[in-house]
Amino acid sequence: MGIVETTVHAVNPWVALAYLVAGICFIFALRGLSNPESSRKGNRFGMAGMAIAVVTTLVTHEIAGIVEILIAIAIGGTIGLVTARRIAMTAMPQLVAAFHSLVGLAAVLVGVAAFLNPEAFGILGGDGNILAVSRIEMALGAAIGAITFSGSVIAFLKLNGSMSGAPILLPARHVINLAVLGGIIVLTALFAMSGAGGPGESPLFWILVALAFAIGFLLIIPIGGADMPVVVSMLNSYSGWAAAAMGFTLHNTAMIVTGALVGSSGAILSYIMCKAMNRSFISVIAGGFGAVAGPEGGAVKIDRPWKAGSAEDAAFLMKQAESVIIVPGYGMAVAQAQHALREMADKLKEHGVSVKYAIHPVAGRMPGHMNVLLAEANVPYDEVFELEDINSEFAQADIAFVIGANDVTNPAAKTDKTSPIYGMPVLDVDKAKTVLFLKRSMGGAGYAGVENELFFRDNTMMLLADAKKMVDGIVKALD
Amino acid sequence: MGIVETTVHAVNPWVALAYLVAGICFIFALRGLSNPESSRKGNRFGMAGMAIAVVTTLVTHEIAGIVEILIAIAIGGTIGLVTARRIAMTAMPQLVAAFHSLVGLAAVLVGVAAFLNPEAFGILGGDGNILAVSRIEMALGAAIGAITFSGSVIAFLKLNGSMSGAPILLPARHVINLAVLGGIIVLTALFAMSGAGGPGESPLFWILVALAFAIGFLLIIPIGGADMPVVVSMLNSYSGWAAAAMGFTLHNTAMIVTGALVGSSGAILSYIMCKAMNRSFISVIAGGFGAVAGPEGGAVKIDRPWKAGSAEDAAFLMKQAESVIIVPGYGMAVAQAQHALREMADKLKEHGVSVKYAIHPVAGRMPGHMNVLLAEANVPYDEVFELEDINSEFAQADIAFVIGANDVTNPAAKTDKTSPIYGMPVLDVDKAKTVLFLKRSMGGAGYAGVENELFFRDNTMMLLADAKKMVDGIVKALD
Amino acid sequence: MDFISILSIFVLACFVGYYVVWSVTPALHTPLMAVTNAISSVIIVGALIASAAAAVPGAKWLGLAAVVLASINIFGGFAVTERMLAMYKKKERPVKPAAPEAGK
Amino acid sequence: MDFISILSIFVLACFVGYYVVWSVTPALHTPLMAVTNAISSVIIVGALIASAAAAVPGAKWLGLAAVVLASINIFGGFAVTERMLAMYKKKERPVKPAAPEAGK
Ligand SMILES: NC(=O)c1ccc[n+]([C@@H]2O[C@H](COP(=O)([O-])OP(=O)(O)OC[C@H]3O[C@@H](n4cnc5c(N)ncnc54)[C@H](OP(=O)(O)O)[C@@H]3O)[C@@H](O)[C@H]2O)c1
Ligand SMILES: NC(=O)c1ccc[n+]([C@@H]2O[C@H](COP(=O)([O-])OP(=O)(O)OC[C@H]3O[C@@H](n4cnc5c(N)ncnc54)[C@H](OP(=O)(O)O)[C@@H]3O)[C@@H](O)[C@H]2O)c1
Repeated sequence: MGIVETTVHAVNPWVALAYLVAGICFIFALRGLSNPESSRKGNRFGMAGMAIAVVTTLVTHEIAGIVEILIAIAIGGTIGLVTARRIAMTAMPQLVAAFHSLVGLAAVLVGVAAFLNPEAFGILGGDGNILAVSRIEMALGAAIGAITFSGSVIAFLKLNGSMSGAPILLPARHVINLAVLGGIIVLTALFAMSGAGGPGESPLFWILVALAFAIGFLLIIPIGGADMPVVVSMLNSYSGWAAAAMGFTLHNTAMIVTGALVGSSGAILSYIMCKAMNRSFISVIAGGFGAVAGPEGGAVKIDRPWKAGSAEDAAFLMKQAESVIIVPGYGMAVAQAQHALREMADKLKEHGVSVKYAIHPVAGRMPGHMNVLLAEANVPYDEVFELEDINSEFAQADIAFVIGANDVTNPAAKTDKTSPIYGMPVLDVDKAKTVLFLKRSMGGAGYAGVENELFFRDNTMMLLADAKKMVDGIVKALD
Repeated sequence: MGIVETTVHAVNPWVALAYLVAGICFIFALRGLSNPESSRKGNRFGMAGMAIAVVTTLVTHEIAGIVEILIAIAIGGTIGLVTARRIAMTAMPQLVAAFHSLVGLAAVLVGVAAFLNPEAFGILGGDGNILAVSRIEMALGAAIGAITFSGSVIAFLKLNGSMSGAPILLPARHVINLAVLGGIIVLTALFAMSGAGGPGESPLFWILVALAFAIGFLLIIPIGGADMPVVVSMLNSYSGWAAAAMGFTLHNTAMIVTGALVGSSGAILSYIMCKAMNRSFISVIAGGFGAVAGPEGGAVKIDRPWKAGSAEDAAFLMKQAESVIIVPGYGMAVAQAQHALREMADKLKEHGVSVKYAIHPVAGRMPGHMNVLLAEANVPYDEVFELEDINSEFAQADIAFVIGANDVTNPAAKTDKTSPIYGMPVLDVDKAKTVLFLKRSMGGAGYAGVENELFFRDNTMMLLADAKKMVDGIVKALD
Repeated sequence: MDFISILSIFVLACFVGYYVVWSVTPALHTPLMAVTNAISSVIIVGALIASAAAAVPGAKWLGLAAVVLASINIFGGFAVTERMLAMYKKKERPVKPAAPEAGK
Repeated sequence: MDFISILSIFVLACFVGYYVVWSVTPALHTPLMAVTNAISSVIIVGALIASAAAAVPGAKWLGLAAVVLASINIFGGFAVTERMLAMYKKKERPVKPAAPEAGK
């Protein structure tokens, strides 16, 4: 029956057509994101594609218990919808990592299910053994899924603050990692070639999956919290390729197309982030970044002079200004200050001040993080500019208002060759006439743990407080 | 054997892989053109792809006479290489149209050959008749090829000046065209369903091809010369889809991918041109544009005052200027003035004048026409700007030097709602402090046959002469 | 579908993925991550196949568990994307609540 | 290859074509026309098949004629593209023949 079913797959053109249509819907889903206006239509396409894929699968397979399946979908759907509705926008990075671990786990479960019941998947050879090529695809799929799962769990914990963002460096970790990776590859090969190829027969498969879970943890714990977004993207990419591998097994166009899309998306986002941080992908994966400088970096500098200001000072300065450029960063997300910020901007506009927002590609903790938060606070997206579009305007700006950003404004990236962030493109905040720098303490450095020269400049005024409280104060003072 | 051969196609994965690789090479060929630096590498990819496709075809088919084939390739190759080497860059539009007609004719010949010897193409059904679906594909391929051929021949003649560019309007042409088109569709259907489906059997096929040749002529002769590039692109697109159709018949990935690439390319270029002319595609195809205004448009205005200048005047003015923007158009191509122009620019730069080139998307007679000519004259491509990148600079420029351009500078497109070119984006030449307008006569209008208000403005100086002679004069005066 | 067809589809899909993702505006990179999360749950197809077959109960229950997980992702991913995208707005030009310069 | 595989390949190739052509810089639109001309001559595959088979002489000669035409296009198209592309040059910054302002 296994063989027969694959043949059915290949022969019925309508089923193949439906999966193709689903794949095309997914393409349109991503295509819509080229523009905020078309994006919602794109998302609908994505939903339609998923519906087509699910319905097609259900109607073309004999189903033993449709009720159980519907219950399963209902349970999952409810959890998903409730989470999606309740989650704070500032918690997006964690949410993506968490969702991610679920995809990984689902992939593992599907791989294991295929291993136990290969007949249903049409991958049973004539001799009662699972086809060798399918064994490879299955093993790879399950292993990638397991790595995605355990890696994403760690990423979630670090991003959520449930676990210290500092890298945990095991001795000889590179050796251990390479050994485990090698082990997985060898096991996959052995599994593919082993005589014991019947359903659920070979213990190799189980060892393989267990090792993959382990390597997921081992690979990710040495990576610092600031590099987590790169890791999440990378895992995203992997899960895409895993889906594609399964698509090869099932001859399913929707899965292949999705796999290629998700795989590319993750890879490209990782690339964009690495480029914006001026780091190599390898150095991110090797881990250990942000390990040392953090704690000691802050304590030393307090003996240098710096100017402090109050909310009233800030309000006074900005009211006088002609143009203000707001530079938000991770601190704004932590303090949930985006709504207050938007109020402040409105007040400034009433005073005739021109207000713009400048977003660094890696401000915050995930690509586009600041844009989402500003959008949540109803900031029109045409007031929000990318680094390359606005960087030349700082020289003409009266005030750069830095709220919870740090690394992405650090002039050391341009001048100090010894700095770990040297070469990273930064916002030219220092060229503005006056810099208002909002953070909680002189001590805390940014995620990269690097000292920021900007604090001690003549034209910088430090506003030390929680971002939300400070901005609320400014709004009051502007009245 | 026919059936067997298709099966062989489907089964041998290496052959399919080779064609896939060829297709990917073609993708890279076009991808290279995103940047002048990568473009030559792209072209090599294209050659490699073609070599792979040809060699794969030769080694996987039993060949009766390889010598004849090699001779055929040698003859064609020689003609092609010699033409490519000898042709003047200014004759590119004609050359493309001419090459185009050859593809069309080749498609017709292949279609006819498949009709006569379907066995070789593996499209013979078990009953000794050509498969119905293949008959449709064959008929469509041959018909599109024939339209491409005759259409391109007319386009060639019009672009080459061997035939008047004025549209030739038959009475009731829309009725005739629709009737002929309908006839082709009906014939295709009849041919597909007819009992007489053996090789070379049905006379319907021949009638079909003859009609297609006819409609190619009929469709294109009413279209004015200025619209020819749109038509050439459109035919290009069609020939792509024809190649794709043949790819479906032969299960050939290379042909399918190429068809999609060429089809998209033609369609997108047509779209870009129509948009740059602010015309609808339908109105281009309906024909008749540029019919009336041309001859009479010129004669009326000579009684209005205008300023004339000599080469010396122009040289004097430009030497004093800080910035000159050169606006080339079709007249530069006619006069082959690009080399002299580059010399002039060099001289001006020696005098410390900043020189830039502004290219309208439909300047000249094909997309990118001016860019090629300037490149030929060794103008660095980073001095050459597209309309949207430079249009705002005219307001600051001292001199706009319009050489053989007309329609693309006509301010009527911005102001005069009754003008046929109203709404077409134009270069804001009129905002420059002084306009030097180089053409041969006050009478001759541009291709759209529309009067240009610019001639009579206070800040315009007309330089009436052949472009090459005038520019040579300016160069001499600059010494 | 033979292997080469699938490979061709995969290769071309990679090209499409490359272009389509690069064309996403950076402002929408967070929704991009959320929506790729949702669509990568197309793996639910495999989960459904596993849970549809009754022959091996172990596989069936694993399949159902995978269906639950994938559904969380699908519904959660699309819903959270929808929620985010709904927030992106252009400047409302016609009805300005308070004209600049005109305030207190 | 079944029809749906081919259709899938075709559809995805159309997406690729769309993106790849839009990414061509306008300055290279003329070479684009020339090179699409050249690659559309991949129809030579059909011409070769026709001229390879000796069974029907008429078809064979037509095939050979098509091979000639397609070859003109292939060689002519690639060569003319190569010739055009060779002309596109950047400003040569290091070796300037005469510095601006320094002339007579
Ligand atoms: N976005 C991405 O995709 C991505 C990806 C990978 C890595 N990263 C990394 O993440 C970092 C992002 O840079 P960033 O400039 O956005 O942030 P940052 O460098 O991490 O700095 C955050 C700043 O916010 C302040 N802060 C924290 N909580 C605050 C609160 N409640 N109120 C006010 N201020 C608060 C911090 O100082 P106090 O503690 O003194 O308040 C600190 O100065 C970069 O190092 C980047 O490389 C980002
Ligand atoms: N590029 C494309 O892809 C494309 C596509 C479709 C349509 N078109 C159409 O083609 C036209 C292109 O506009 P254009 O501004 O480049 O050209 P144009 O409007 O056709 O004007 C050409 C100008 O050059 C002058 N000229 C001709 N030969 C000359 C010579 N030997 N020396 C000096 N001057 C000479 C003509 O005036 P005299 O006769 O008085 O010298 C005329 O003023 C537009 O109407 C456009 O819509 C272009």
